[in-house]
Amino acid sequence: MTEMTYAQAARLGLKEELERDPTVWALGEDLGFEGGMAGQYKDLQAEYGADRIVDTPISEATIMGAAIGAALAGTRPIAELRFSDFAMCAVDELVNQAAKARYMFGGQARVPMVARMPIGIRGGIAAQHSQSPEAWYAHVPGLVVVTPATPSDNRGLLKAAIRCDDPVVYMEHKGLWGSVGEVNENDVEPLTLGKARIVKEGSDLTIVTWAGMVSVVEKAAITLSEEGVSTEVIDLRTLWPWDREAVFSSVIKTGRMMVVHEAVQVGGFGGEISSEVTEHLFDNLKGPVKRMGGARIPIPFSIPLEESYMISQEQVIAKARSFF
Amino acid sequence: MTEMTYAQAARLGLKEELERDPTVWALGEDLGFEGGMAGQYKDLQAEYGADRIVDTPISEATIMGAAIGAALAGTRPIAELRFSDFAMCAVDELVNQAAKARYMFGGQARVPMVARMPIGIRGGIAAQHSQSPEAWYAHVPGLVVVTPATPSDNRGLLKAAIRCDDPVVYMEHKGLWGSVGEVNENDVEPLTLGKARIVKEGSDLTIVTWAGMVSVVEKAAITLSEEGVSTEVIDLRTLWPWDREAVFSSVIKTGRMMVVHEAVQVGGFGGEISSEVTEHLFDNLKGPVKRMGGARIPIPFSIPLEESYMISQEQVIAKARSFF
Amino acid sequence: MAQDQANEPERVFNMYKKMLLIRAFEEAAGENFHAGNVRGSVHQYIGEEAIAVGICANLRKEDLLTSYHRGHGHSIAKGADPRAMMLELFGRVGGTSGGKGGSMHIADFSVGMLGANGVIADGCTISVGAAQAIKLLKQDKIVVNFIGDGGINRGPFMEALNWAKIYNLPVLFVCENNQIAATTTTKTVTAGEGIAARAESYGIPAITIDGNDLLLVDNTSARIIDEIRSGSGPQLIQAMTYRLRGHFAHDKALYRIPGEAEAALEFEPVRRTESWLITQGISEEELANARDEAEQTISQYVVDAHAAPWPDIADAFTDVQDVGAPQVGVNS
Amino acid sequence: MAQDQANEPERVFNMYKKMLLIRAFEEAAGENFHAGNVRGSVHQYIGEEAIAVGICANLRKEDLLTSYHRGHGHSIAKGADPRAMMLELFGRVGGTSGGKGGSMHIADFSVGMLGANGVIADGCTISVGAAQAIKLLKQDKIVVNFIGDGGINRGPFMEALNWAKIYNLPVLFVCENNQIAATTTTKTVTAGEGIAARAESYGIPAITIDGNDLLLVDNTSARIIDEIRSGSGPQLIQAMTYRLRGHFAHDKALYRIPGEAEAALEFEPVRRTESWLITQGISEEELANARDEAEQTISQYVVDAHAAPWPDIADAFTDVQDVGAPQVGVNS
Ligand SMILES: Cc1ncc(C[n+]2csc(CCOP(=O)(O)OP(=O)(O)O)c2C)c(N)n1
Ligand SMILES: Cc1ncc(C[n+]2csc(CCOP(=O)(O)OP(=O)(O)O)c2C)c(N)n1
Ligand SMILES: [Mg+2]
Ligand SMILES: [Mg+2]
Repeated sequence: MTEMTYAQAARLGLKEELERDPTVWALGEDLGFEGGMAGQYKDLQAEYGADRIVDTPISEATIMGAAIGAALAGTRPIAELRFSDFAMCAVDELVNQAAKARYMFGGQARVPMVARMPIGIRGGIAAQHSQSPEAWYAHVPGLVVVTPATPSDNRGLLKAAIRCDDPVVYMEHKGLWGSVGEVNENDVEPLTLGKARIVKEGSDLTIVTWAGMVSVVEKAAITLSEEGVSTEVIDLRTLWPWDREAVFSSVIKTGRMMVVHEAVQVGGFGGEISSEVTEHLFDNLKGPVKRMGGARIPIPFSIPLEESYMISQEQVIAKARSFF
Repeated sequence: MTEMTYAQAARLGLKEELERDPTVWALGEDLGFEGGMAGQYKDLQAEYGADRIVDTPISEATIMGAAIGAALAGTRPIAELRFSDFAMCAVDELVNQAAKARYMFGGQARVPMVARMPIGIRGGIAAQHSQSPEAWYAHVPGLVVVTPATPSDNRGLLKAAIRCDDPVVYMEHKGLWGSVGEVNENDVEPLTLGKARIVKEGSDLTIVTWAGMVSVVEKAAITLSEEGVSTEVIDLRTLWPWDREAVFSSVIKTGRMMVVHEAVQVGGFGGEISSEVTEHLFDNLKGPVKRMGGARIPIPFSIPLEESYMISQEQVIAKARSFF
Repeated sequence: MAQDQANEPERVFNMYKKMLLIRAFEEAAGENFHAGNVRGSVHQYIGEEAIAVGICANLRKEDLLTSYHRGHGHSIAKGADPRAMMLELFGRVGGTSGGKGGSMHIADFSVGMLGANGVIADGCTISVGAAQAIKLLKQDKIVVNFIGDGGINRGPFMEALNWAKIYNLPVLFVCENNQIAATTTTKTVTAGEGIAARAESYGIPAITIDGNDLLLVDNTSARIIDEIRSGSGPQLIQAMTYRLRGHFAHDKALYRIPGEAEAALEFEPVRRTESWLITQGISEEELANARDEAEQTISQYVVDAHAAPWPDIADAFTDVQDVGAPQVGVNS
Repeated sequence: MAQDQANEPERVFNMYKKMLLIRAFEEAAGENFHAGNVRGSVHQYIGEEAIAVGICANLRKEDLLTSYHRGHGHSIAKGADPRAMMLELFGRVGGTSGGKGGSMHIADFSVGMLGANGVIADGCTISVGAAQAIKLLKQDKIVVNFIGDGGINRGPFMEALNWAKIYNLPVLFVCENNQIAATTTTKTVTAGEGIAARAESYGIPAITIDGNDLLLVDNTSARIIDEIRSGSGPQLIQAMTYRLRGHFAHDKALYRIPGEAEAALEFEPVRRTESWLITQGISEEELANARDEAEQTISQYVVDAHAAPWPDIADAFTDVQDVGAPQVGVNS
């Protein structure tokens, strides 16, 4: 086991795939010298050449569109969009082309690409650099949506995303770049997309979460468990497909569920999970499924305001207590 | 009362606003000669001039961006995108600029514009011309989302959208263009955004719906009521804000709720309403809130496949019966 | 008509037959749209056939092509099977996309035809990416991207021009300038001298030619495609033409200046090619036979399309995705 | 330095003072970013001041301006209050956006400054729309849009050029070409001759000037802005310059060729303007006084910013929207 950051682990996973498969390549702004926003591409251009780690002009629509064309033509591109906010400049390409090509063409084509677009808040970068639009893409047929929460997952899920024959929206959380965790370098297998991770077991309450909220919820769950509310924490890892089985078995056990995400609550993906659990496990529920998400406001710049947007451990604990 | 189509009623509402306020104008492709996809702009260019009904190049990003700039500079533009599918070429402008300008600038600015982008299926126009992405925009702070279902509403809500000081995503349903209804030409007042319409009263079951599904659900409800399930139908009219009060009072009365929409069910806005009702009215519920939405597939072209995507009256009835 | 050593009568006669096939296909598509057999939207290529045929005559099977909403002609010219295309328009099993795509999403990957497109200019960015893949895979292929004169005003096309040039990609952009976009005269919404000047401002060689002159299209593209194969980087051809019909099959084109479409008939490519063929000793009868053959071929495909089965409802749920694929009935 | 009848020493001295204020503001912004007082992202305009100042000297208060991520200089030059701007960078009450926007969203609508922008090139389409509103309202105003040399490769900018020309809008596009975009030398990702050639392909007159020559910027924009006010339609100025610092305050710019930034100091606009002022009889002492004054003014604003209160949590919930506005605490 090696300690490394979330960014380093992503770099490792990418490097392994670049090594394994000569058709894997990446394109985006400032991948070469800068090595990506968090060093997740560091030195890879020097090693694999400017044709495989491609510095592009500021042309998001074409970064995405070119990735689609390159995927249709037999390669496995990773389109790096830097921020999911900028990826909004390429929603048409992603949703109207990448997601639908296989279907519209009756199965003649595959679009094995990764659209990499970090989400989330990180220290005052404000309304246009902090969004978490994962719910949008989970709503789009044809797309897979991945939201890694740990260094190890960021290696294993990225590898899985690169090997996937479907277009994968890969959403790292910007606040996690520097977080540290154990990575088993010897285990080179990708993770399986669609399998959740049970972060902590418990029997009284299930909390489903992903991305940046996992560590917050985990800490809250430890406190809750110490105080007598045995709390199970599930990190979904992928929103589409989401691991129905893991969530359902947990709720059957606990009878209580809460979904927590950083994204705006209104219209967030928590609503999907809440609704499915309610509709299918109503008789198992000892109380209503509850949701915690962001307020329906743009992300404010000023630090106290930004902090007030974020869901804290205390708020999770308080909401969890309201079940009892 | 005058009988007119949904398209004609929209044209009437727009004409009334053009007449009332010289700062109201519209921009988009083929508004002049064609008069819009369904004649909703017919002859207005001849009457109000090419500076107020502006034919644009095929430049969706700029149609949206220019509308934002024009709104910031003191006018009330209507950005016509023809299809919500094409509006995806301008998501960045809508979400990163229009929705956030007022907030990012601390209230210095308003963006009184309408982003008009019809949704829905209409006879074989396939995957890139049939989407219903209303859930996306309801998830975006700063935006208002309107989905008119009748000719009368399409006049009154469009007028309200034009007069609104917030950016409004206005989503007519393409399948409704030719539908006919009564419009009271003497009542020139706009409707109030955020107020639902009780389409039919009932006491056993509440069905919440909007846009193209309203008439389907209404017919199903009539049958259901005749067969002893007194069904209340609520047309939300606006998804943000949605009329919590109308929905909650109905569910308190009936104890059962179903949400029906044409959009893909996974991640659709039905999840929001279902979750809110569950969380806040759990003790009033006689059974789980249920959802009906589209399958998570791109819209197929072939007519039998397309039809199979759409929710039928019979399916609504069958699902409603499963409550009892 | 332009003339050149490459203008072998036999070659031209073969191209002429392709044009006839396209014309017959488009007439049938329109008729069947009006009859309610073909649903959705049908954009006919009638009057513009020389461009697709002249250019594709210089492509190899493995070369790639992307198109836009008016894509039937490009598909047939590139070698897609018009029978499967007709079945697709009818939404039937055996269609190019098994009935799931329809007219705006005609594609035949087996001949490098990567798809028509319902979103204007999206084929442009896809093309440059495909060309990047070709370079990465060290393949000996080129990509041709067709776009309309209305489409040139979308930003992604401009981005794609820049992109193609900086990476020196083997892409030929072909702007089919029929002078109109739906109901809008493109001159009124296009600043400056148009697409050739724009391309040149990116350092992309651009030429404007009469796109209704089959031999000229053939000869020009032969030269340019050769250059691109030899590493010239991207180039652009603006082919002037005229849309003889409405924007789509249900458009009567009442916005035309009266007499304009009639006058344009004189310059339309099928007749012009016929005149040239006659100067080369091809008889009227041979031409009439070719026309009959094309029409009969297509008529038979229409018969086949009527007879072909509708897809199964279950087919709606396939070809979506591997991971997280939808299940039949799960949402209803 | 270029010289012209308009080059009144007093006018230039005033512009010089504006440049000093910007420079001092940017130095303070950087220092306070490093000290952790300013969060998020800070893009300094150091070395490029002559462009904003020279152009805005020819604007009226009611003229409109849109900017991009490097927007402090444009704001100060257009007349925004640097004290309110500093408070904004600190995220405090009294900031231009009450602390809700920060550096990338500096705006002062009271002086026509419609906002910096965190998304590259989005200011371009906003500008042409603002100009359309001006025409519709029959106002006597123009719009200036600033954009970087990296930004010119985004499609919406190209769309906006076309748009501005076809509607003959009163817009001045100013491309501040500092030859770099973050860590990327823009020449390597920009095809052709660059933005001036592109603008001309849309029929938009374009001129490339030394953007570090304050008098040249002033004189050139005086003439061009005058033409735009008289109905010339859109024009473009490409102002060559050099970014003396990293891309943002935490970028050490290690990708520079060694010595490049040092060599560039010789051409930086503040010193060059000083040299010119000295030839006009302004004393070294007067210059030193002006520098001190600018620094002291900004230092005081930093003190003020430290002292200013933080916004109330409730402020996070205001200014979102009228219809469907969020309620404090509703989601937590
Ligand atoms: C992004 C986008 N905007 C608008 C449309 C609607 N539309 C379809 S065809 C068309 C006109 C296209 O004109 P042109 O590019 O000249 O091609 P032509 O139809 O003349 O062959 C328009 C506006 C679309 N399909 N996609
Ligand atoms: C649409 C978009 N893509 C990428 C970015 C990230 N980004 C911020 S500044 C920058 C470089 C901009 O270069 P240039 O336009 O030359 O302006 P400069 O920073 O040199 O002033 C990039 C890529 C962004 N903000 N928006
Ligand atoms: Mg055209
Ligand atoms: Mg730059």
